[in-house]
Amino acid sequence: MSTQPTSKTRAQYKLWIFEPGKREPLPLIFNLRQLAEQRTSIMLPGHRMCAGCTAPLVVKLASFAFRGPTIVVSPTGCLEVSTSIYPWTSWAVPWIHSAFENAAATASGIYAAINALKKTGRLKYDHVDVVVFAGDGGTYDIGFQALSGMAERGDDVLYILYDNEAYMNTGIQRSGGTPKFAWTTTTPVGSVMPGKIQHKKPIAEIMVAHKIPYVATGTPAHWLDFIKKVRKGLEVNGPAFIHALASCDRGWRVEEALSVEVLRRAVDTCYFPLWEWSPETGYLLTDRSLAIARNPSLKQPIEKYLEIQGRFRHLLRPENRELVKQLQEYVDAVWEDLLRRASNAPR
Amino acid sequence: MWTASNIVAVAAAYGGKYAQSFPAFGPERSGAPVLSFTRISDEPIEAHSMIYEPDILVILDYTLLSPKIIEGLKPGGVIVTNYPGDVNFVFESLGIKRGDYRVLLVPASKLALEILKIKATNTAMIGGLLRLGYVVKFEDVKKAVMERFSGQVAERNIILIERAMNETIEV
Amino acid sequence: MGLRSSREIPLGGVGFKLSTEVKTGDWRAMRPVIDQNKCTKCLLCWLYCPEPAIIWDGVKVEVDYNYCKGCGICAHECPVKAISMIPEVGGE
Amino acid sequence: MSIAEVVPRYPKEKQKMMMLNGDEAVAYAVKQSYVDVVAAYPITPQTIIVEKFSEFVANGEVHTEFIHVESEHSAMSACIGAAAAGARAFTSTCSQGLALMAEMLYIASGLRLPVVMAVTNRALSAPINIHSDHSDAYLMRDSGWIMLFVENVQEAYDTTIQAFKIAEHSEVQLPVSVHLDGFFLSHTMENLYILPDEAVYEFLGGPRKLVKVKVEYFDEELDYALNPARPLSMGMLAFYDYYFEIKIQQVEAMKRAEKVIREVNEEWYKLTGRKYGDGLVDAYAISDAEIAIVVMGSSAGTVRSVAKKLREKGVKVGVLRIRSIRPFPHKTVAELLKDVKLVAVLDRAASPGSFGALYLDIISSLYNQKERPIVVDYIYGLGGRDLSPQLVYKLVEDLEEGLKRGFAPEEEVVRYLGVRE
Repeated sequence: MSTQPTSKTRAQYKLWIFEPGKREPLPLIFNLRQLAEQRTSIMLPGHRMCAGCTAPLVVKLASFAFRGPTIVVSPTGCLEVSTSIYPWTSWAVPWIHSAFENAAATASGIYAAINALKKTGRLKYDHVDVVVFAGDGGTYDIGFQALSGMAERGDDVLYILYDNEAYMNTGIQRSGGTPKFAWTTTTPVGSVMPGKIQHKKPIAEIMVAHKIPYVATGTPAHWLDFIKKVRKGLEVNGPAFIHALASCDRGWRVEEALSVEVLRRAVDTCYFPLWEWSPETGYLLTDRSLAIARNPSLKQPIEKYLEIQGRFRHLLRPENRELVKQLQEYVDAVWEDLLRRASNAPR
Repeated sequence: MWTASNIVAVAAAYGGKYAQSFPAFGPERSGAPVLSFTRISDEPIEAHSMIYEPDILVILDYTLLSPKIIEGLKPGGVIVTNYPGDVNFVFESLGIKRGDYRVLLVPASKLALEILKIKATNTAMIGGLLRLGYVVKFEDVKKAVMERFSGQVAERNIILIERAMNETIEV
Repeated sequence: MGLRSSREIPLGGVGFKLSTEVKTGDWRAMRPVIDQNKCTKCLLCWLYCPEPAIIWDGVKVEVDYNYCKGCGICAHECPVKAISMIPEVGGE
Repeated sequence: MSIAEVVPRYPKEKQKMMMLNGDEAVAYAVKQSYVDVVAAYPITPQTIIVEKFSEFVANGEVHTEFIHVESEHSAMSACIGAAAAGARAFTSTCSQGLALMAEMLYIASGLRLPVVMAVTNRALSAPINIHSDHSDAYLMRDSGWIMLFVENVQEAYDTTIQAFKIAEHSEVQLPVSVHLDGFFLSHTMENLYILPDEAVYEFLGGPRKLVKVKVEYFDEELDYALNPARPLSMGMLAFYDYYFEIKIQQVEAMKRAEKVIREVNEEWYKLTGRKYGDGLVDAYAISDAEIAIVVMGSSAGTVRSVAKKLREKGVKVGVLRIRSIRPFPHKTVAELLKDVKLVAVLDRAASPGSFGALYLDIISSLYNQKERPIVVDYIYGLGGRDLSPQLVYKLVEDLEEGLKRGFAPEEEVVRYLGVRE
């Protein structure tokens, strides 16, 4: 077994095995045929994520950016439970889950252990990456303290948030990442409440405020952009944070087949702009969002994003036109603000 | 306060004894009256309670002198106290007569101000204890002070302890 | 397959099998079928399959029905509409 | 001590006498134990441990990575991550901090990670209090940790080193907590003997060694660790088909720990000339005692020093100090106490609505004996209330009187010692 299947066989489900020793980082591959022939996902099939869930896509695409030996941490959540139902694991790399609110702290411990073991000659790799895949509950809410602590300490961990914008694992309860007016089971649409009444926490901006070496947003729909960002996040010396929007068919009430499409629309409407930030470059728009900045006519109205999601269905009723307007104004204001800050946006 | 207690304990250990030093298990605030305890023994010390019936009572701050403060002191016990220069003040404040206890008076505040230029009477009071002769030895205290402090601070404290030892009077 | 006793399982509850043993294909209600004549082998279906259950063998693209849950992302993302979703029941 | 005394490999002359408080002694032990990762958050009265250890780190005296976590929950999480990656990990906390990390305590033991933790026993809020009792320790009683209570500063040092050996033993693989009473030990300076660094290194067999596990997808056995060469998944989701089996493995390991604690105690004796009873309990004058006082932690010495004086006066009183509350040595305790007339259990924590936790374990040890003593429970020392020798004298007087007049079955068995009722 090795990381790079050489034969063009069906044996595409492989463990990632790195024997100790020095090695060059795995090259980035952007040609899909080469990618399909040379890389496998760190997440094996047979996992019990819902059909059409995009969290596995976040993991799979991220793993195409991995440099080599990597240890993965997951807090409690959909991804964790669905990939580790005893005795079957879906992880082709060393993986640990310990609790809900502590993925960042657990990763810090692993990072420290790697340093201590390397220092004393007991770990014979020139480098081992530590990557967290965490949901929105484990990041925005219960896990935020540990994440902030890890960022402040500067531990060299890549923290990837797959944001499906609610507590999907427990049955679609609202989280700090749930957007305004979204229906969830704890923000039902009633006669006086139009779904959630608060906006989502600007988590990536909060991570920028920590002044860590790298922060970015991404979606699996924008795969090339996402893979590049994951590699950058791994390459910086210190903590990196990537906010990946990851649709949930059940929670968003989206047709399974449109799981990737809805993410595309999130970016096309500027609901979820693609950008990256580092202390050296400041904000930079990327991929489709950069194209929209250069050619504003590409920007789609927010309805394009809302209309394929059952969680926003109530907004499309005539009496709620005002709410859609409010949402559009909010999206526009955030987008304009980003344009002002992004150094590569046209002036 | 705890510093004095620790230095005495360390010195006792250098002298081949078993010793124990600990603060009163109460909230401590800088400057507020506090208690600390030292046990010295030829045998290993098992007890881990506070000391209720001491053989020796060391009082660093003479404004604390009162009959209450000597409650529990063993009959025939020793009081080593800082004092403002007035011998009668000590007896009156404690509500005792000459001869009730052995009383040693240390001009700690005066000497500390003179030598350390601050009002810290901790180490000066150790000089008073040394005067007793049987608790710890000056050489061992010197070693303990050198370990606790360094450079000039250590030197000055040693000078202070020696002066305090010499200028302590028994009344 | 019998369940193991406490003496027969490894320490600390580590997973001792791979999920590739778990055939999630039986979840499927709709089956993606690739029209090999239309397929341009762009591999976007391979890229976007969340299982992953699309196989590229160097010659052609195939679906691994052992794992495919039938979400239909591949069909939607296929730029030449070479994948159609056929109901499982009576679809064979 | 037995007549045929073993000549230790490191007699006192080869050890270094130091004057340290309990916290410093623990920090010193950790320094010598080749610990890879320390993750800790400050809390009184544990602070001296982390401060002292930080000095070792700052001066380059250790290779240890010190993670300045933002909470106790993260402290234990980081220790779990570090131990899972194959490192030797240590933390320290107490009271509210221990309560905050409670969730992770169960996970450390459930994942079978040999983390070591010093707990400077402190009362739980409310009201907030910084002083010692055992309510925090009892909070983790069923968390699957091996819990060792120490009596003095020397034992705090000795036990911290032993803890790594016990935790990492191939038949154990469980976390160990070393409990030293806050202030009574954490802040009390005493003489102790410190081994040379190389002796500790040798005793522990150098750095942590990993145990092996067997999974179906590899032919060979693998290191139980997060290893890029042989991927393992830790922290799985187990339902009712396997959760029970996995937990029973843990329970069995705890049973085996009894033997290992005894062995390590003996091995320590051969190395240093010091041992603590059989490692699990430390009995004084129990064999012919009419009255036995069962006690844990720093109060044990106070009680024993009083018992010794009473023995001189002919009072048949003995003391049984419980060193290991988990695993609890039920058989040994039954054997020692079955012929005593009256047992008084001193519990430094209350379980409102029931008996003290130590009392319950003593009672369950004795219940199946044909002849068994009367056992009474005393709650004492909450929130750092001192157990003075006078209080112990008074206790024994009361017990003697009770024995003379006989205890009525309906008599209250939970009593308080040293409280204004």
